[in-house]
Amino acid sequence: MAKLVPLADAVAELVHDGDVVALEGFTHLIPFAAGHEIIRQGRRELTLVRMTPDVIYDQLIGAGCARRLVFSWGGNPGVGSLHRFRDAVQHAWPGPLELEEHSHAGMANRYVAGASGLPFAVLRGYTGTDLPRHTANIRPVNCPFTGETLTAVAALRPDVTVVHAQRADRAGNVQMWGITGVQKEAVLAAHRSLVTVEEIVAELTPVPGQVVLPGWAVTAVAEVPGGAHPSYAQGYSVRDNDFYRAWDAVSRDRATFRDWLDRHVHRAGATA
Amino acid sequence: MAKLVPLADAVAELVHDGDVVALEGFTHLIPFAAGHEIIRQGRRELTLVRMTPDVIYDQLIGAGCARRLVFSWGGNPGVGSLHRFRDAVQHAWPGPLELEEHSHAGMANRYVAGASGLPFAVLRGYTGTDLPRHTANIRPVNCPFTGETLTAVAALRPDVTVVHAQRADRAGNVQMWGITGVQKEAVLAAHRSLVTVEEIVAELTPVPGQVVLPGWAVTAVAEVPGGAHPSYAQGYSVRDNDFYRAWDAVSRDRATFRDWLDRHVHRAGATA
Amino acid sequence: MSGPHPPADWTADEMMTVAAARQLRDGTACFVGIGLPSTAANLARVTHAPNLVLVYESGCLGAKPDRLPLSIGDGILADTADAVVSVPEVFNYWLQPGRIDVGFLGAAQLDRYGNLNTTVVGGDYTTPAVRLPGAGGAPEIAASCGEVVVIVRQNLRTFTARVDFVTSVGYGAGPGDRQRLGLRGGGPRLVITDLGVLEPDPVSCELTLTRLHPGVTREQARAATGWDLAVAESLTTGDPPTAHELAVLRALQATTDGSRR
Amino acid sequence: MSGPHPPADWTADEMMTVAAARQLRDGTACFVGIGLPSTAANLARVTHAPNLVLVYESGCLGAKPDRLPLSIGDGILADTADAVVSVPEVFNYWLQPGRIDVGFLGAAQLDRYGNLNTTVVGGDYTTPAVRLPGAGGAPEIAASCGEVVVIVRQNLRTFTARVDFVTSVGYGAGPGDRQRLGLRGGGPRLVITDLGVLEPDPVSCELTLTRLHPGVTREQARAATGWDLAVAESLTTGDPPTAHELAVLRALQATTDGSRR
Repeated sequence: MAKLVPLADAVAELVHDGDVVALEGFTHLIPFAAGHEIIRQGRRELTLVRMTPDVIYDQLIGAGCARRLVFSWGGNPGVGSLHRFRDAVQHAWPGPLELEEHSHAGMANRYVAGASGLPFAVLRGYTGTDLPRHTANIRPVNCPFTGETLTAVAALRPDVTVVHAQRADRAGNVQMWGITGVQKEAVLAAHRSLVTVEEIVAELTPVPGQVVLPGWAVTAVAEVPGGAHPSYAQGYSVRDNDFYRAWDAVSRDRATFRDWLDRHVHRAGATA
Repeated sequence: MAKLVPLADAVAELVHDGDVVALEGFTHLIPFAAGHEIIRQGRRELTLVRMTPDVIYDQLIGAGCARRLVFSWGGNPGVGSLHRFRDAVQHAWPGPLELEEHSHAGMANRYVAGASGLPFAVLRGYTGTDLPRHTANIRPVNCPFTGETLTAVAALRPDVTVVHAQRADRAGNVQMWGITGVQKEAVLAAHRSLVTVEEIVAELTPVPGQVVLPGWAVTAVAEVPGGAHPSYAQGYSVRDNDFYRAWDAVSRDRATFRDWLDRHVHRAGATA
Repeated sequence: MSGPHPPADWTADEMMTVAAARQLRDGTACFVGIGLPSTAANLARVTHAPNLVLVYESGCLGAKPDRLPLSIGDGILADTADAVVSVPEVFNYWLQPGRIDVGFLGAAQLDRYGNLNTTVVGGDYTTPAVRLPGAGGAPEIAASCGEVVVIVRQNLRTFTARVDFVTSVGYGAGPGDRQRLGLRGGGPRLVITDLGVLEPDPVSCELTLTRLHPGVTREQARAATGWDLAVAESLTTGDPPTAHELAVLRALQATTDGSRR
Repeated sequence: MSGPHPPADWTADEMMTVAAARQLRDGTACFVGIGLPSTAANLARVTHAPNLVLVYESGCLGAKPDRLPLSIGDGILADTADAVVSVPEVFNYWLQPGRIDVGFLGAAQLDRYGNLNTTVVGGDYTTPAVRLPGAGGAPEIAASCGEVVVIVRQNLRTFTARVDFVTSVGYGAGPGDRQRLGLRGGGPRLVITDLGVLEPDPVSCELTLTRLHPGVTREQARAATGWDLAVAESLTTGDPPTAHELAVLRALQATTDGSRR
């Protein structure tokens, strides 16, 4: 049974310095508020994991929370590059950022293996690319029936996965819908999980396209209305496209970024 | 784009003597009408595949359509044994029935591998049981990262998969909901597929818990109202539990069974 | 049949079902087979374990039926579940990683190490005397759940020295076998029959009679066992079904019988 | 920039987008990256290919947006899709088995065999001059789709003799390489740029200039290519955008710009 707790308490209890942390989401339902709380609480040396690290990862990296990034596509969706991510990789600012890089198919299957309690997953992927040279987590595997060589990827098991969803009930059953990406797998692959939700309701009315995570498979739920802003929560809010475009300018310059962080994250409360 | 065709035409075109045929369903949405049409058209030497062969498989086996059965649990759900299945295995009536036997987890993953275009799937399963001794489709596989030994199962790729669903639209997009079992995987694993539906509608209104198969991933759709009877179609019909109980007596005796088959399948039209 | 002669107001099957239900702890997740396990699990949920999470292999997680489901794919399971997932998902994401606390299984045969057979009896595999339904979810339920509870009627057909086919592994050939096989779940913790309750010896892993149902003697239990049955020194006699347990069980069964019409 | 000087009534990017859209056949399934591929695919769907099936890696199968999606996870994709599936499913059940006819990709660098780089440019891998977004879905799209269409602006930065990193394989080092690697899809069929269209030579697999956009010369194309560009003997000049194509494209972009507010 998931605990219902305030966001600050959940982050304090579940996210530790040095942890492997996945804040998942595929453009939709990005857990921005939880990411900001991680920044506010000054977590350090995190291994950040995500298929599509975007603006919240740019912020976490720029704020100095991360030592390592495991990912498959890092960008500002619909806008362009992540300047804090690039600055960290190209100029080690505010510190060096180690990368482990995959394809989407590989990352998705690494979560699937983690969620399935298996040490690896098999796919047709990476073959002929330069990606396998740079990580030990991609290896060939032979089919025991046909002898064919396929690709194995190592299971991904975050210490903690954080996602945002539309709703939960008081037992911590979580309901999300729309584009739900790899969130179920990321939660089930993790040792601990935190779900921020738009609202906690008495009963979860079924919705087409819903994914429901039973409360007994989730560690903690925090009610954070608007917790996905500037991304969106289908049925609750629309994407703040202006924010994503404005981020390009804010994030290009270190001082402008620090000022933004100071004003919009550090000085804001846990509901920002 | 799936073709919309009458059931008899679809079976004539898609199901051939000697084919590997999966009529899938997990108690719910069992494609009985399609099975009856296969019997009526006198198909022979089929390899029948199904996780849970039940009464329709008892009928297909008793009618002499099958040479081989690939399965994980064969019974009359909620009632007991399948007497035609037992008679075929124990007394080779009406002919010998070769068995290939798995666990549910193994069968489900064999379909997953088939649907995924992979030659095998990996699971924690079968270990220590007598099941692997009797088929070449279960073998050990080592994790290329940890060295751990796991179990591999060979992909299952039926020549044709048949399922029943609630609805389709005119483009052959198929919508089903409730317990949808392994139907999506069974359809995607197959070279050809036939979906019988309760009704064809102008537009598929979204329903909670729905699984939608796009029309371009389905070969043919046939409108067969009540095509799952005596099983049920959630939202359309309830299970005819009396039929399942009555089947126990009907199927115990070869003559009684043949008489039933004659009256209820052979002499009935394609909509029975 | 060598079963006990029950007092007039409850049957041996009712006693067995009640004893099984009592073993399910509130708040745990239980992977439930249809038949006796499903009846006992639903009885537990309606009596002492309202937060028992029932997981059915048809993909229904957290089903809360108000009558007994007639099959593993009964629509009432989907209607009342917290989530309905695909069959591959229920095995891969929910059972395999060890998320389920208790696996609740029946069997046609069982041996002294709790190995189960639901495949074939007599003859050989290709020409058996009796062809049973087969494995279903049992091999992986037995392998991966935190612990396994078996519910089975006790007689010389079911309690055999050697199962004709190992469909699901209990303790294999004895201590250390589960570890050697790499099975992650704990194995059979309890076997509940119409005569009493058996538990594995902590050292030898051999099933040992630890409790008798009211009115049953140890001699009856030994006579119904196809091997030299070990009996615990601390053998006790369990409590009979309470009036409440019986009333709830019978009401569940009555609504089910009603829904069959 | 070495781009062409377009006639006043359409831009080189518009020509490129229109040329790309024209290559998508009605009724096929197309795996669409965001940006130029998405614009071209939606233009095709609204003009000559109403039954073009757009598949987005966010899990949207058969999306039919009435404006251009602002990202791969735009809600309009889910709202208008025939089915929304999980990200593992879109890669494992839909892309990997070869169900998608056309993969539509962009790139930061491309070489004469159509190998693509979207990872790093300059320096070495750990200390690159420019860190790009990375692979995303591209390696497996390039491997598994029936064929690949690449849309990329042509200049000396993008058209390089050797890509700094092979993110997605085209024809590898030449003929037979895809087969040797076990890649099941057909590889790049077309590269569409702001200058013209390139196709692989059927024997050498080398990208060959087969068509120029109106107003572009072969010398401009060769000057914008970082290797000695092969030019087809049958080099043709494509048709300019029609008034209808331009009107639809601009309307799509206008509604998109409107929805950004």
